[in-house]
Amino acid sequence: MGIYDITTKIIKSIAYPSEMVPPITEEDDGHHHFDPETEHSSMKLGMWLFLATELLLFGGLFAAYAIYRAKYPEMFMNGSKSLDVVLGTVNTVILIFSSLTVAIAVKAIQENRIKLVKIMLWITIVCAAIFAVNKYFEYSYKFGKGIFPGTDIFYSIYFAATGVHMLHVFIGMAVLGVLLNKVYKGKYSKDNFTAIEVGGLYWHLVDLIWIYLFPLLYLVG
Amino acid sequence: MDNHGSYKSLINIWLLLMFFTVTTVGAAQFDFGAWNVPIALIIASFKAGVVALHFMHLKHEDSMTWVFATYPLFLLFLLIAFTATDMFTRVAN
Amino acid sequence: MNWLPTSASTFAEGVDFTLWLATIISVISCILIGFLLIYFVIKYKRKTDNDPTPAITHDSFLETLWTIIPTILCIVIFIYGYVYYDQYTVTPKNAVEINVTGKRWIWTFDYSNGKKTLNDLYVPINQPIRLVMQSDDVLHSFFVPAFRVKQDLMGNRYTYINFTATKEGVYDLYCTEYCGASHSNMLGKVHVLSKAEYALWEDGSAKKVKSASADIPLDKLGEQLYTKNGCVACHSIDGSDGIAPSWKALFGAKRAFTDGTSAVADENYIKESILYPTEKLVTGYGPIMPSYKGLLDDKEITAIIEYIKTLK
Amino acid sequence: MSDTSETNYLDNGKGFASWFYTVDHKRIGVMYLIAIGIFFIIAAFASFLIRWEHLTPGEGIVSAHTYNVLFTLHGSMMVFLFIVPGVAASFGNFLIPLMIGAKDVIFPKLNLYSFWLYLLGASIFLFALAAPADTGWTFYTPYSIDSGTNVIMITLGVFVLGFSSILTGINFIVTMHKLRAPGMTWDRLPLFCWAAYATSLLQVLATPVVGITLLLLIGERYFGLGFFDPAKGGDPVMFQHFFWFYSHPAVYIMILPAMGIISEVMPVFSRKPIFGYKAIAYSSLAIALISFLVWGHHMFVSGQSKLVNIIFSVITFAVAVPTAIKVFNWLWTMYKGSIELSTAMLYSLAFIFLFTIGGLTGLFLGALAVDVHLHDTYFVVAHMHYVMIGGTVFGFFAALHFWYPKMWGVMFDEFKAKIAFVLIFIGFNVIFFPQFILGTLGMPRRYFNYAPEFESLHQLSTYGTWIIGIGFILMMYTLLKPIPGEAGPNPYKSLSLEWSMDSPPPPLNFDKIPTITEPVYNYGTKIEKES
Repeated sequence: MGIYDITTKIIKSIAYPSEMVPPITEEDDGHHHFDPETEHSSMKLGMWLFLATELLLFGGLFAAYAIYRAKYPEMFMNGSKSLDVVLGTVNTVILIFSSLTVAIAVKAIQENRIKLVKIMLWITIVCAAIFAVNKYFEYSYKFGKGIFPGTDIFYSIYFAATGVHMLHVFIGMAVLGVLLNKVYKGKYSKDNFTAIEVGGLYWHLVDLIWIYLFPLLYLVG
Repeated sequence: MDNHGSYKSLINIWLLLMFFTVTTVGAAQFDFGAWNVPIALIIASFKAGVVALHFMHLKHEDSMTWVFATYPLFLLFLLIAFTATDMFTRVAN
Repeated sequence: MNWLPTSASTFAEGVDFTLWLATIISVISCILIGFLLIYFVIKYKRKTDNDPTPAITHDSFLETLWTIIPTILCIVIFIYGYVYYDQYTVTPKNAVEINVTGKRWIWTFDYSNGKKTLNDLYVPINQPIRLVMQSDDVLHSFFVPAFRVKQDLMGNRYTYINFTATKEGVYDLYCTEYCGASHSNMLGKVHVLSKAEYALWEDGSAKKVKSASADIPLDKLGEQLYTKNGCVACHSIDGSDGIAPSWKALFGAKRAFTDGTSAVADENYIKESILYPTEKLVTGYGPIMPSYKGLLDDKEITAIIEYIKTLK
Repeated sequence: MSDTSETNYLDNGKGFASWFYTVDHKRIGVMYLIAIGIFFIIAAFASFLIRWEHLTPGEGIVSAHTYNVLFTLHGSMMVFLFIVPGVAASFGNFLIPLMIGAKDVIFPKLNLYSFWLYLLGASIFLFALAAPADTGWTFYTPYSIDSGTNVIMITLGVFVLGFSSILTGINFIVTMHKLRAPGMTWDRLPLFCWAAYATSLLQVLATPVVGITLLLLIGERYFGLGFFDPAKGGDPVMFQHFFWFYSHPAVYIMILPAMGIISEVMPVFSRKPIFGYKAIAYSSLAIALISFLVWGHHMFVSGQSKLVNIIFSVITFAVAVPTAIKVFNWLWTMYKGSIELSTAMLYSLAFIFLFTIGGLTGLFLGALAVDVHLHDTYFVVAHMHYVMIGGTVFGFFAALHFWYPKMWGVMFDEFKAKIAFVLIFIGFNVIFFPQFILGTLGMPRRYFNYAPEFESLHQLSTYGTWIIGIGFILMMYTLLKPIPGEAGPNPYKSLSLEWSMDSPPPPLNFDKIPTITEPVYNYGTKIEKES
């Protein structure tokens, strides 16, 4: 078989390993079917644990913010004044709205309203894209004015915090994209909606972090 | 299973969040001096609480999820408290 | 075989006492646990495959006993540790201040009377000293085992050590915070002098103290300066490349500099490189050498040049 | 026994794909075991070279820079590739589902992805060997910022490894909450599971902080962020606070699984229920919770304020008490028992004795005045190795020998294993006990060149590495070459759940999930129980 088949086989085996795994016993294809209730509650407990780690990841940045704000108050004042509050507020509104649409999507899937789920997920992803574009403008505006991550401690925190948050927005968009793809394939319904709820939890966390980042960076100048 | 509340309640919560966003931006216009940060943090915590309880259904979760949701906040407080006390009690001995 | 360095400062007695206290507690506990381990293994050796064994699951008296006793021992060790640390960190009123600067692999001491020494700290006996320390680049740590004192140096603020030397002598000074390639060569000596000797040293007539070096040949003196003044930390004498150019076969060789010019390494070039190191930088090396202006007088510089001449 | 298990997990599918893509927790546990074994050997060889270099004061077999690279490699590879993922991931993966009566962990695919992340992190680590870092495993700034070596690659590797250990921790916590067999209440859970639960808590809650710290360090080197660089207004002590906020819980991540193993081995070979089950279980949790409060005792002399030094010193002594309770409980399990000195038991007894020395020397370093003298000297090196080798590695070896028949279905040669134990025990003490004295004499740590008066102690210490080296090779030989013949399902007659099925367990552990009725360590005759 030609080189093309081998490479697709390898890529396919890495991307979708379960097909490659020889079924261990007849009825089970690699993942174990517990009763749906345990599956649902354990997925959510696992996700909340993961959210705890994300919270502590950003916790490091909030701790750095707290210490260096107390150490260099006036640097943080001027730095915060130089940020564009209007763009920040617009971004906050967009993110909170996307949080609403995800919550509606989670509710809709439990009532089997697949069409509503698709619309809501699309809106969320579009909002995330707009947030990213706003961020891009904000960054390029700053780079244009010669402000870079290294200029001073405030801008280091600003770029570090919003940069890591931006990374999480992209991860959130990817997660929601995969969910949307599977909704189109009809994988989720009234009795199999855990994945969407867990994806929603992740997106709410991304929004939650921004709710704290926005006032601390933009407003307390 | 946990299909609580209605679409209307979700929209109300969103409006409440919008209201808080407006208040926090409004509060930033006046200079409360040293109180700026605490006010901003209180409003942000309100918003975060609302999102966590309603959008993330924390209200209907069992106690174990509550523990794993709130314990990291205590650890974060520990990290900031000890590092800050160290930073600001370094008297020249 | 003594397991503690000579105790030569007021703080040292406190540290030694707490160290002895903790050692005794540890040795007794280890003997107790070791004995119990062996005793149980021997006494309750398995005889048959199913010996009758009691199903004891807990015994509240024993458990409270071995909770309270370790707690008490911990409190005792903590209190002694805290009390002596508290005394150590309070600055005595009449303390003499000496500025210490740690720079990659060299200690520099600036005294209140304007004198400046390299890698050698001169301290009068029974006089409270307060070291005000700062580092020029990475973290270092000032450690004199004989005084039992240690404190990190960092770039953004001063750190302090208070000690009072109680025994005359020359004691080792180490850097204990990892600071790069020659971390283990960042050594120094602390000279505790009697009041009279210190007065002699202090009024600038350092020659008398170093009188011993007046009559030895110049290149031998140069060799001593090579190790004492920190040149060993960067310049090798066996030709091996390191942080700075090697001194082997340096004299008379042609040197190319970063600014494109080049020159023969004669007495003037070496003298200028000692006093103003960043003037002529040999290509491939960074400007990290500190200036020795005011630290080495002319006689010492000529001694170093003589020593370099001997390195063929 | 069970009908569906005519094959066992080892020969249930041959070839690379069946191992690399398996979601069977037992196979993943075995793969972790092999991976951490390889990295243990590489890092141990690095320490072998370090000790060889110290035979003579000046330049021995390596140059100063290579020496710095060697101790950085030894430290970071041992910590991040062997001991932190080590016992918890290898034996935790293999044993937890068996002990709590579950078919597999709750998220089998996530388990496999954690192992892949571990391999990814390990490969990034090996790429970093191109221009290996010489900053020490703690990456203290500002040296780690302007060191010309490849610090970004190694910190990236550590970040990915941290991510893998977070996912393993989440997996175990949810498994132990959701998949316990009916009747297996929390106070009937084996103590190894309690220890693994506390370890997973620490892995989940502490690792993210080192994740962000290393990201900021990469930001420092790449973008010049300036948080930890004094030249830009930052504070290096901040880096130390963030780093040790993870690294002290990491020290308990290392020791807790080994404590779990000892709590499993002692009752089996004394034929007596563990003494003070509740005390040991709750002290595991207590250690996990208090460990977040004590990180400052690594920074007594690094410019921390006096008030915070005192607070950290007090809480450090508070952590010593639960550890002492555990040691006495293990000791008292042997009282009036019927003790069989198998190799696993020998390693456990050695664990108790050596870990006591390690713990007590921790009290030295906790007392403020003594720590000023002993910080960053060889005393710390000796204390650290007594706790990590005397503790975790001896516990790990005890586990290797105790569950050997269960994992592989065959037995090893008991006599050769005991000789290896004796060599390793003697070698270990010959290496590290002289280092206590080196430390009190004031010999600083990470010194390539040392003063001549320390030479005799260093030479004695190096002879120790040769003894332990021989002992270790002998142990590997005996474990890799089992004696012929099947080992029965329960050679040591343990009552724990993992011994209730065939020796190499069937792929799906139990065909019918058992219900648990009586307490877990139910050794000893009933008569005594009523009294």
